[in-house]
Amino acid sequence: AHAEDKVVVFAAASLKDALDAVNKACEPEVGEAATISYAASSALAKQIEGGAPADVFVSADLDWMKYLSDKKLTKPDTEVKLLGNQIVLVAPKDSTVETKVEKGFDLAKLTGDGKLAMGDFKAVPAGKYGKAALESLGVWSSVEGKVAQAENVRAALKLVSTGEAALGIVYATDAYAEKGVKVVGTFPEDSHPPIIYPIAQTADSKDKDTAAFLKCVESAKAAELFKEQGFTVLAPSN
Amino acid sequence: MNWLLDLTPDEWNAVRLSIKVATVAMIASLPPGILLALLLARGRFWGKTLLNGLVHLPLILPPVVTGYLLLLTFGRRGPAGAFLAEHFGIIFSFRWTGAALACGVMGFPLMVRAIRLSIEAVDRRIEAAAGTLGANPFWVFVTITLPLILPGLIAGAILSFAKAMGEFGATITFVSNIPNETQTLPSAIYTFTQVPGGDAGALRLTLISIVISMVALVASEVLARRVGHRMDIE
Amino acid sequence: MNWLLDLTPDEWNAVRLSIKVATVAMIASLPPGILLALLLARGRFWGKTLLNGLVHLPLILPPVVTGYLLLLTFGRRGPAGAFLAEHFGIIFSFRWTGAALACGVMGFPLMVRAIRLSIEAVDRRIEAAAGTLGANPFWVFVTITLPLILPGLIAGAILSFAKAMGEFGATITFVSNIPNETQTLPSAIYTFTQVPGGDAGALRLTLISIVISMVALVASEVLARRVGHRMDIE
Amino acid sequence: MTLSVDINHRLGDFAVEAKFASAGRLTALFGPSGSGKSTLINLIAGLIRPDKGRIAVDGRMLVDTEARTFVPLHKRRIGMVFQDARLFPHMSVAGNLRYGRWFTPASERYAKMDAVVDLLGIGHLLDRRPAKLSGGEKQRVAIGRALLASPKLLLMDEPLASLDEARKAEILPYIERLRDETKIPVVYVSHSVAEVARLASDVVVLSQGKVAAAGPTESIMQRLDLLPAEERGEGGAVLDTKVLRHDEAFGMTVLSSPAGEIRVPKLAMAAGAPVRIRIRARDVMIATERPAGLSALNILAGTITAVRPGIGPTVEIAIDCNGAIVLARITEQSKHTLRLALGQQVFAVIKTVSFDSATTGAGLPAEADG
Amino acid sequence: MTLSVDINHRLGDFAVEAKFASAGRLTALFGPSGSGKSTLINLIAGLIRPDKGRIAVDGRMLVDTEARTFVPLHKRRIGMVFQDARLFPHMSVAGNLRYGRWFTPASERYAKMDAVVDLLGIGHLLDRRPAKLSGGEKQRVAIGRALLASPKLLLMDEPLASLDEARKAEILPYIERLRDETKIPVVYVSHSVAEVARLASDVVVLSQGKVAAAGPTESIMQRLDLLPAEERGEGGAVLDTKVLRHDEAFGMTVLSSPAGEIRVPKLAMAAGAPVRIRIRARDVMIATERPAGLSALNILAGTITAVRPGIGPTVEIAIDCNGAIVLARITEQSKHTLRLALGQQVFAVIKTVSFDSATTGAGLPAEADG
Ligand SMILES: Nc1ncnc2c1ncn2[C@@H]1O[C@H](COP(=O)(O)OP(=O)(O)OP(=O)(O)O)[C@@H](O)[C@H]1O
Ligand SMILES: Nc1ncnc2c1ncn2[C@@H]1O[C@H](COP(=O)(O)OP(=O)(O)OP(=O)(O)O)[C@@H](O)[C@H]1O
Ligand SMILES: [Mg+2]
Ligand SMILES: [Mg+2]
Repeated sequence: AHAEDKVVVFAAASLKDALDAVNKACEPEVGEAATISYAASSALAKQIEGGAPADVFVSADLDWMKYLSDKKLTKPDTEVKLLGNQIVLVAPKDSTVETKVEKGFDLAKLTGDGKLAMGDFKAVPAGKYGKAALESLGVWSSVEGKVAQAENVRAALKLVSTGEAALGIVYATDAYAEKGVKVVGTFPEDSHPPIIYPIAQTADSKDKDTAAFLKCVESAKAAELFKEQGFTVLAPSN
Repeated sequence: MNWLLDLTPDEWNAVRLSIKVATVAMIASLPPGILLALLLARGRFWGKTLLNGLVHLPLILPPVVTGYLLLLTFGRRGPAGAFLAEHFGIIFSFRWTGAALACGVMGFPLMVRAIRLSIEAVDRRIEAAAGTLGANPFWVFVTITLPLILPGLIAGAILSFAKAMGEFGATITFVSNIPNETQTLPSAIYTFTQVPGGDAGALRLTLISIVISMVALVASEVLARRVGHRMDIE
Repeated sequence: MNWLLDLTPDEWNAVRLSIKVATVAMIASLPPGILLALLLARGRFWGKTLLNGLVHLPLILPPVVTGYLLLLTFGRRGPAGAFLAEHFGIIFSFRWTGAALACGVMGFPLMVRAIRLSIEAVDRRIEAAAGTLGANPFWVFVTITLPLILPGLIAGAILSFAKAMGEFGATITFVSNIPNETQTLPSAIYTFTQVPGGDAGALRLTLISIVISMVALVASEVLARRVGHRMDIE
Repeated sequence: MTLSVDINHRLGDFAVEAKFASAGRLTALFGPSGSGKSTLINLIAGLIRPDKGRIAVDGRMLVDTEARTFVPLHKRRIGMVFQDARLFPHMSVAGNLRYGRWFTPASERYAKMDAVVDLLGIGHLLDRRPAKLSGGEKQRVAIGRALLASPKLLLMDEPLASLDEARKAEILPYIERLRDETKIPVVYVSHSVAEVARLASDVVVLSQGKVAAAGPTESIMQRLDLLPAEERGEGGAVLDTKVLRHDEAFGMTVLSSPAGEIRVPKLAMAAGAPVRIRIRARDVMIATERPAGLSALNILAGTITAVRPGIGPTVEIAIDCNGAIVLARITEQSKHTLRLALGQQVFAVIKTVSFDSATTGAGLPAEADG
Repeated sequence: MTLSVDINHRLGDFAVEAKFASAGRLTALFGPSGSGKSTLINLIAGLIRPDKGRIAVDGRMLVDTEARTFVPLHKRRIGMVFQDARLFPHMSVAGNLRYGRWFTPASERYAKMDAVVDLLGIGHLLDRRPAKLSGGEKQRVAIGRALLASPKLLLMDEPLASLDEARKAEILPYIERLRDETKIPVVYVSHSVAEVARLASDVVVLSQGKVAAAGPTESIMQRLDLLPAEERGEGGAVLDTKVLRHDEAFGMTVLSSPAGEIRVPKLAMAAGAPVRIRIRARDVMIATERPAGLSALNILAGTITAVRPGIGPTVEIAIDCNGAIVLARITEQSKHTLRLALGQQVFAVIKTVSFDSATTGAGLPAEADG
């Protein structure tokens, strides 16, 4: 079957496992499983701008969703804040680091000669959240020089799990499943802007199954599956 | 071996698609690759430096940038994309053809260089000898130059193929990562690396990718050796 | 022109660093590149196919995978990384040296191919003639083979340099993106492309990257032409 | 053929400035190493574009820098044998030989594959690649390749230099037949007087890029001073004769010439066929009285018409034997002893065996001469 | 030098099976195109590893497949002139010439740059790249390059084939001097009888990869049947003579030989110097009575010791002139007319001018002969 026949979803890569499970579960309701293209939110947004045949966009942050809605490329009434996440401080499994993540905690000392791995704090959502959190906790300036920015949050996690970096800031969803790291602490919810994965139908979307797909993704059944992967569900279940 | 080949249908499709994309990219690049290599090796014209730079561009630019430029140019709304779609019905955007275009473009500098080096090594006195026997420049090229540069052609083709098997940045940026349509092996591998516990899957696909490329590589070596044997320089 | 050069200090550092990394990667790859090209072109030994495959690996693998493999091998806790750090004090992780290593590795197959093609084009009878005059194989290589393959060497070097100017995936995965230390131009460009509205910044850095590579390209062409002129095949 | 050349071309320090016309069938370019023979032949072939000048073959203007005419290489229908064989390394010998045929209209193909292969003795090499041939074999294949293109003008750059005498002796008659039967004009580079004298109707002597002399072979060969010192032994009179009869008993052929009958080893030619013979000046002795009891069979009576100093201790004596000029090269001492003088009646003595394949060739049929 | 070869080597369909020993200073490899001359010289050089056999030079075992000895190419200290010049395209002519010096210990360098450059006439080419040389110039540079490596064994594969006679005549004496003065053993491939007869102390005749004959030049040259039909004219007796005196008045040199005095054009050699002359059989006439009034100056008396049929209508007659054998090639008809028979007293008549640079060379000093 050609991709055109199906609902086409452009989703941030970090959602793969969760969204794949939801997609499968939703097949009866929608009629046919959606085709999901996972890539960086930035790439997906630009592709939609370039005329991609996507019906649904799931971004890893609000910025890229806003980028499209500003250009009237999404249907504003369909935009929903779908999922939430947390960021955590991780260390290699064999690390002896222990701390509580709170205002003014001595992150610099904990990092020592090593590096603090996190997503690119200008570009990668997890990096942006991490930086904001460290700033609000008042420790940013002390560790800024020790930050190793990764291409994406998965790469940051790899740096920690291989012992390359002493510490890292990643999503809770990533940390739980990675055996090579241990979670040292969770950043307080209020230390950073809320971590939100918004979803919306694109302006060009014509596929009649799209509504059904959106409805299912926002359903309670889907919520269970998302929660299994460690996400918090923001959309009101219907 | 079993675990290696125990793939999901989508993964099988990625394998098939990668081979198709790499093969098409390689074959479609050959004619323009030969032409440009010839121009760069032999031509003397204004703007040659520029052309040379242009050919190398995909090497110099980060793949993501190349991908964006392709999107801007050959996308549905891009000038070339709109033109081709309207007049020839050729659509690249979010089709496997687009993946092939991206891979072809990324491998192009490698192919052109290999062919160009071979052309520059051809003894032009042999070509002149063919000319005295009545062959016009076109026939000289077909009957003398082309066979003599075959090893370089093969090297260029295999470089382009191998590059296509590994190309990811430009492809995913240009045509996204749509299963069964534009999800090549590298995109699939990328997707795996983006989820917790995806390493095993990524490794498996990586190994498959290596096996395919190795088969192509060995075939190219055998071919090149046979061609070379056939002609040990006089 | 002014807007083009109106860079932040970090960006200037990225420019400087990219040039350094690309230059070091190119120069450091040359000796092993020549050696491997020689082995592949002339050697007859068990495992040649394997070696050939290994050399092509960085081309075949998605750059991110290459980056991971480098991380696993040359990282602080990787076997090679630990060994080198302990015995020679060479540390790659999070250093510009690591970026150079990544770039060198990514450009290696291109360099080896170019050199190998040139070696295969050398008339071995000329080398034999040098042998009759008393030159042992080492001197034959230095005085005959090396000068004859100079155009290929130059091509290989420039390919490696250009690749290093555009390499991003393996570098950022291996040594991440640390301003002033491992943030090369492609990393900086990547950052821009990931931010809404970052296009202008990305474009500016891309243009700078292109300009640098073009200068290198033109220089290599001039050099190759001069070398070539000096020796029009007999 | 008429070949007319008037050309200026510069190669680094070296300049070719050649102007000559040749109406002969086979024009030899003759001169020492580095005198510009290959350059000139490359200019005629169209491999080099001259700085200035004109080249015309049989009235067809191949190059004219003033009129901006330049017939490209592949349209000249030339067969060129290069000094270095330049075989196609990726084709078998057979492939090399067949190459030119593709580009020759079927109706104009006069060269026969089998005949050429037999002639050149390369039948056993047809499947071989050029890299596996010996030096002489390569050159033979190169000759075959040029011939099989059925060219309208054959350019040969020292084609026989790397061949042994036996092989040369087999190929020379073929080139003669080509010259005479197919009427293909030939330009032939050589540094061998023997070859030139035997084959050429016209000779152009080059020296440092300039034409030192040009003209019919007979007259050039008689001017021993034009020949390089070491080759003067090969110079001498060139006589065009006819087969008178064969002497089967002794295996001889008797030729008729204005100078009288000349006996040579038997030729495979019918009575009446034209034969060109070269009488090397160094092979001619002079006797003041008709010798007796001597093994030399050819004794021609004549009058001394010229005595010129030769190189070293020799003199060159021209003897007019009933209109045909025979040159003799003898020592000063002999001249002195025999008291030779202009106008004296003498006998030119020539051994029959001095006529060999290097000096006896198929003659040019009369109507083509000059 | 002693060169001993006993080798088996296969190249596709072609097999070299050569076994010979030569104790001469200059060993010529002689044979038609494709007979295996280049292959054999490549085997001696070490460019090819033989399938089976041994090669030793002056007692030094270069290859012995049984003992698994193989002296590598660059340790053999050979100077090789290839049939194709094989110059280094990336070096100037000067660079090519100097190349071998780097690898020669200073104490063993006997070849002088200036002398060699002058000899070969390549002084004006020193800055040029090989691509800009003419065919003959390339070959001259190749000869110079080999000489300037001051080799201990010189291997030359048809070095003079692409040179004109004048140039050959200049280079031949140098090779002779090399042979005689530096005592460098030389192996010389040629298909020219003239060169072989003049230069070689020993000749190995090859035919289809096998040794047809091997031995001292004098004996090989007298066996005209060994020479290719077309080269027999060049064959004949080789006499080792001495300079007796010079005849300044007529510019002649008188040589003393067992057969009597022989007059040749003046040689630049001191009285007493050894001179080797070749008397081409075709240049010798036979007279039954001492001729008078004839320009030929050399008349040697002798006895017919052999009459052999020659090719075509000729016979070869050996005349014993006081121990020295002179060969004559005359027609059957002359033999018949003069009624020549074994044991008959006759006169061999030879023109002085038939001794030219191709037949007269510096002789081998006596102690080296054989
Ligand atoms: N690689 C090869 N494979 C098969 N046959 C070969 C190879 N090289 C040479 N030959 C054959 O070996 C024979 C001897 O070659 P070689 O070059 O020794 O001849 P040559 O005596 O030097 O002849 P020329 O005077 O023509 O140079 C030739 O018949 C040639 O065809
Ligand atoms: N590209 C060039 N640049 C400068 N000089 C050149 C070039 N090519 C040839 N020459 C010179 O031109 C002269 C004539 O060369 P050419 O090849 O015509 O000689 P030739 O008569 O064929 O000699 P040979 O008998 O040695 O082949 C030579 O002195 C040569 O050095
Ligand atoms: Mg020439
Ligand atoms: Mg040979």
